[in-house]
Amino acid sequence: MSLRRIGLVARREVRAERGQPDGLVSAVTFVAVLILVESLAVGPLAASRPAVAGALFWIAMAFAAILATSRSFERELEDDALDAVLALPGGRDAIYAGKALALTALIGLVAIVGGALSLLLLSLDVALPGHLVLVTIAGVLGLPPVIVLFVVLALRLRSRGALVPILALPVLVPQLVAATNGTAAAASGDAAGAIAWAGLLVAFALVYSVLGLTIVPAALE
Amino acid sequence: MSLRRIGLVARREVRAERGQPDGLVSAVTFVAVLILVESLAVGPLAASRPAVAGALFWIAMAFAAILATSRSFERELEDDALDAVLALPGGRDAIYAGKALALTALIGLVAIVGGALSLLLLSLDVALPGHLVLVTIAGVLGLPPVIVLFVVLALRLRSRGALVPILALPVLVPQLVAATNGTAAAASGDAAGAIAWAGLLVAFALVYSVLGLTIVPAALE
Amino acid sequence: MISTTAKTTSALRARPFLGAASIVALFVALWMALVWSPPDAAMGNVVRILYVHVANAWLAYLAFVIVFLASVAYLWTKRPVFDAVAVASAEIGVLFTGLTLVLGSIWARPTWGVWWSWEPRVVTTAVMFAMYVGYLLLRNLSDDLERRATRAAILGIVLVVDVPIVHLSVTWMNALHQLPSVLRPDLQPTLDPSMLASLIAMTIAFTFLYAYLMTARVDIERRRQARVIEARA
Amino acid sequence: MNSTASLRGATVVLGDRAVIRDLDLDLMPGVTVIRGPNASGKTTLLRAIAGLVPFARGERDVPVPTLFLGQRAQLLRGLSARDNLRFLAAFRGASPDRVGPALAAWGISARDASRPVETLSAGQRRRAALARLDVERCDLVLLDEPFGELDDQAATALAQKIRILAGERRTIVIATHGHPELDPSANRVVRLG
Amino acid sequence: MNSTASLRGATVVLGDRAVIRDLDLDLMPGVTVIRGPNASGKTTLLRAIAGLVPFARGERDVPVPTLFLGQRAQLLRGLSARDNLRFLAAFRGASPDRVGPALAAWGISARDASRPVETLSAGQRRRAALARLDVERCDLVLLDEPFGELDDQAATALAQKIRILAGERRTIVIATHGHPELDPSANRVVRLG
Ligand code: HEM
Ligand SMILES: Nc1ncnc2c1ncn2[C@@H]1O[C@H](COP(=O)(O)OP(=O)(O)OP(=O)(O)O)[C@@H](O)[C@H]1O
Ligand SMILES: Nc1ncnc2c1ncn2[C@@H]1O[C@H](COP(=O)(O)OP(=O)(O)OP(=O)(O)O)[C@@H](O)[C@H]1O
Ligand SMILES: [Mg+2]
Ligand SMILES: [Mg+2]
Repeated sequence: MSLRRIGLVARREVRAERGQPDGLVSAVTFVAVLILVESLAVGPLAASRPAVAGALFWIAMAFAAILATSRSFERELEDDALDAVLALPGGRDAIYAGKALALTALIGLVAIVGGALSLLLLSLDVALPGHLVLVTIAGVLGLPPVIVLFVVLALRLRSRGALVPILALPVLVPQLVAATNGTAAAASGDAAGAIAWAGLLVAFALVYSVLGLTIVPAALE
Repeated sequence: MSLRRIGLVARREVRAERGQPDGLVSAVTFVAVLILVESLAVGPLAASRPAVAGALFWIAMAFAAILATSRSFERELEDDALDAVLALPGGRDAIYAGKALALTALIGLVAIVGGALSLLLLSLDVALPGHLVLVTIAGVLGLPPVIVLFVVLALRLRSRGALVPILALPVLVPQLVAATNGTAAAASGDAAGAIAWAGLLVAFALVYSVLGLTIVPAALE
Repeated sequence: MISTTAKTTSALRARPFLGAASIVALFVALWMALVWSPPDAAMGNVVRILYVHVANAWLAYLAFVIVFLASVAYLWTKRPVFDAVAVASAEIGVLFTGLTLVLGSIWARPTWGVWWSWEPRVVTTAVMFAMYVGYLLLRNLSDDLERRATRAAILGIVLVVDVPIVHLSVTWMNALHQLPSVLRPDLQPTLDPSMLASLIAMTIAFTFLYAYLMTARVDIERRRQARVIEARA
Repeated sequence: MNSTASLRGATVVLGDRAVIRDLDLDLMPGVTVIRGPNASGKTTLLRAIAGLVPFARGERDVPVPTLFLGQRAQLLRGLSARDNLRFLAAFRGASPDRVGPALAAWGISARDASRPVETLSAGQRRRAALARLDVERCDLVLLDEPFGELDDQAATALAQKIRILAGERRTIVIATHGHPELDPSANRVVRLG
Repeated sequence: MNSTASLRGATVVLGDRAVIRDLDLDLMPGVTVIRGPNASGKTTLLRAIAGLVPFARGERDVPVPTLFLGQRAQLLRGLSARDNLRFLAAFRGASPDRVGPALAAWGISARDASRPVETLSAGQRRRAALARLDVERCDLVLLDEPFGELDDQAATALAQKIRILAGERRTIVIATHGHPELDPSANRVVRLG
């Protein structure tokens, strides 16, 4: 495992995204639209309860991350671009971490914009903004390790478009619940709760990262 | 416009899905998982209010439809398969209606299973089951014309994975709201309301179908 | 590297005995559950569902832990027999998780007054069910022996994280569901002795049933693998 | 002799450059070979004749049934080669019964013909695409590097097929590198770039 | 002479059939040509040597830096040819400064080199892939139908490049149809199927 190589994969990813600068813009817009539509459908009153707002926000984030990761790997399959990386010495090991890193950066940005938008649209009051940031960072860290793992598992399979959410969403349930509760805790001023939930999220992120780094190279083809 | 050709495109679509019989299974599982996770995150109490349950159900349906359609067109781009159809006499005209037809069949099935599951999981009481069926049919009819239209418009554009939901969801808001209200009306025994909403949905379906049939052939490349 | 014969035959020989053992054990356990043990003070005879319910849930755990172990063994050794064990156990696990959900819902009707409740253990069980349906889907979607086995093994390892979550979910959030009364963290059961005995008997009987089903299903899978291996030779 | 199809002042712009500019082209029965170095616009020209790229200026007049076989095989994955070809035939109103024999004639066994196309080798996919020549039997045939990925035996079969089509007075347009043997018998060689 | 790389008893199964069965292969410096009809397993063999397909049985021993150029160009879309090649070079520890001159030498103008690869023509993409030969400079080079889509000039350049690499005692494995001129100078011709 070489950090330099992981960095190179992440940079390539970001650059492919930037060559199409709309990638980020559309991810942000996507989350915004999703939050809007969800709030509208659920009803603004229900949606502005911190727990519901948090849940909607995190579901939107999970979806955005799944879409972005799937897109990134579909792009690799076109013209067998992935083969070039896998055939490089150390390529197989670097790709999981590199993609996860790039995805973390992407959805981190999306979280900032989407989060600000949620707060604004739903005029939520946040008792502990610092803790909210902490929970958000922890929640963002938790998504990529799981999602990249499942996208790799479903790679080249038929119906993978549906398979990835089927596999990833149930596994993400504990994290989504933790992130939602953490968000609600931070909003309502429960400092200890927010920190506990953030800690749990970081623990999840670590467990899945280790799992992914260990077993993903075997699945890559 | 030849009905036979539209039927052929729809059959090809279904067959490509069926070569993978799990395509349908995974669509159904996807909706089930989505409903489960959404209800869980929003909180079961909030989720079992008919309006909220209906909203979540219809959002899940819209997403499933978007994913299925995007997948279907991505498959067409691989190895330029779409070119073969577009180069056929009448191919450009048949593809919109054929895809929309196949999609309607698919999400119709998904709606049956997903709907039954929602009713069960959220232990909803439905005052007017017949009207609920009517609203559901109308709602299902309304999604494909819009979604296929936007997937075609975003075809070959970079970032299309995020672009389609961005374009389609806002346009679908009226339909999602109508479907949600119709569902709630049928659940609470408001027969006139349910029929009115169903009518509105059918009107939407017609308008977008005509629009799609007229402008899609020009947009296809 | 691909040896098909040795282990399969020993399992084949054990199968009739496992079959007989599970039938006998089931009869004994049913008698204990339905006749010998007393009705519950609060629930009356409805309590008797408990024995099957808990044994069901136990099998779900057991099956998925076995999937996990077989998956690790497969990635380690790449021997197809472990893949066969993993599918077999996953299918049985999905079956019994499904039964837990259905029977639990039927039981919930008289005891909680609803078919379905959004209660942590019930929901986490449903989520676990969805996960392993996903596992079976992934298997069905890939048709190449080695690739499928590798991917499924990875998934089998990742998903096991949910088993402790299901079991401990009741202690995290207080809820309708009973706190663990048998497999308690402090290992002090809080149950009437005759009920506890019936429970243990049923659990043992179900475990025999699991072993029997496993030998049968693993055998089918081994044949299937052998056919594929032969077809390519 | 009347032309089968023609372009008048055709200009095709891709991105920010005119790949084809003010091209007049009359296609006659027999073989037309399009030659030119890489990136000279051969693929773009064939797609223009097939009506697959919009024109910035100019007219396209293609009144006859046209079969365009592109640089890629144009087969939908998830579907077998047989189902792909049957669909295309049925859509055109050609008999789908010709598909089986045509695939067999191009060396795709019945077993391979019923597997999803993504599990075929590159050459097999190309052969399956070429089998459309026998099924759809159009008057205007556009072939973009049809010899790519073919082994010698299939390449010989294709060369012969082209001769047969030319003998039937069909109009065949071929964009290709190499294969200089095509030029003497062609009734026109168009050079691009 | 010692072999650069070798397979022992290699068996590769795709779907339900053994595409390569119990193959022993020693690759020596110089050119090895792999020949065989379509679907005979040439691509699969090269991917097996490159370590891209799992073996059902057998061993693979490839101790030297390897460059695998596949039947497709392996360039990531969204990225320019230049960025693609710079990434691959940097990953290997080769100097990314070689990328510009290499692309120019293979006939990709600076302007085309900085456009997203999906807007290049098929032959341009192939040329960009071949430019990796000049950038990554590996001891073992695997080429899968490298002449596909190339015009005559590029094909000549490639043939010459192969001669140069062979002169440097590198090991070159080429799967191809046609191009019989390769065989006499090859130190081995492997026939499949
Ligand atoms: C793997 C998951 C599950 C486990 C391990 C489990 C375990 C148990 C145990 C040990 C009890 C008896 C508690 C006692 O009396 O001391 C119990 C009771 C019960 N369970 Fe479950 N259960 C599971 C899933 C479910 C599900 C999915 C449902 C419903 C859909 C359900 C419904 C019930 C009901 C209705 C009772 C009786 C509760 C009462 O006495 O108030 N269980 N369960
Ligand atoms: N994913 C797959 N599943 C099943 N079979 C496959 C798969 N990929 C390739 N095959 C089969 O493996 C065989 C060898 O394919 P391969 O691509 O190696 O042939 P090739 O010699 O390179 O052919 P070509 O000259 O057409 O490129 C073919 O019969 C093909 O159908
Ligand atoms: N989508 C696009 N956007 C911008 N330019 C494009 C696009 N598609 C093709 N081009 C450019 O158009 C020119 C002609 O491409 P075309 O594919 O027609 O060439 P060709 O003669 O078929 O080449 P080859 O022999 O390599 O197949 C090339 O310079 C290419 O870069
Ligand atoms: Mg071309
Ligand atoms: Mg090949």
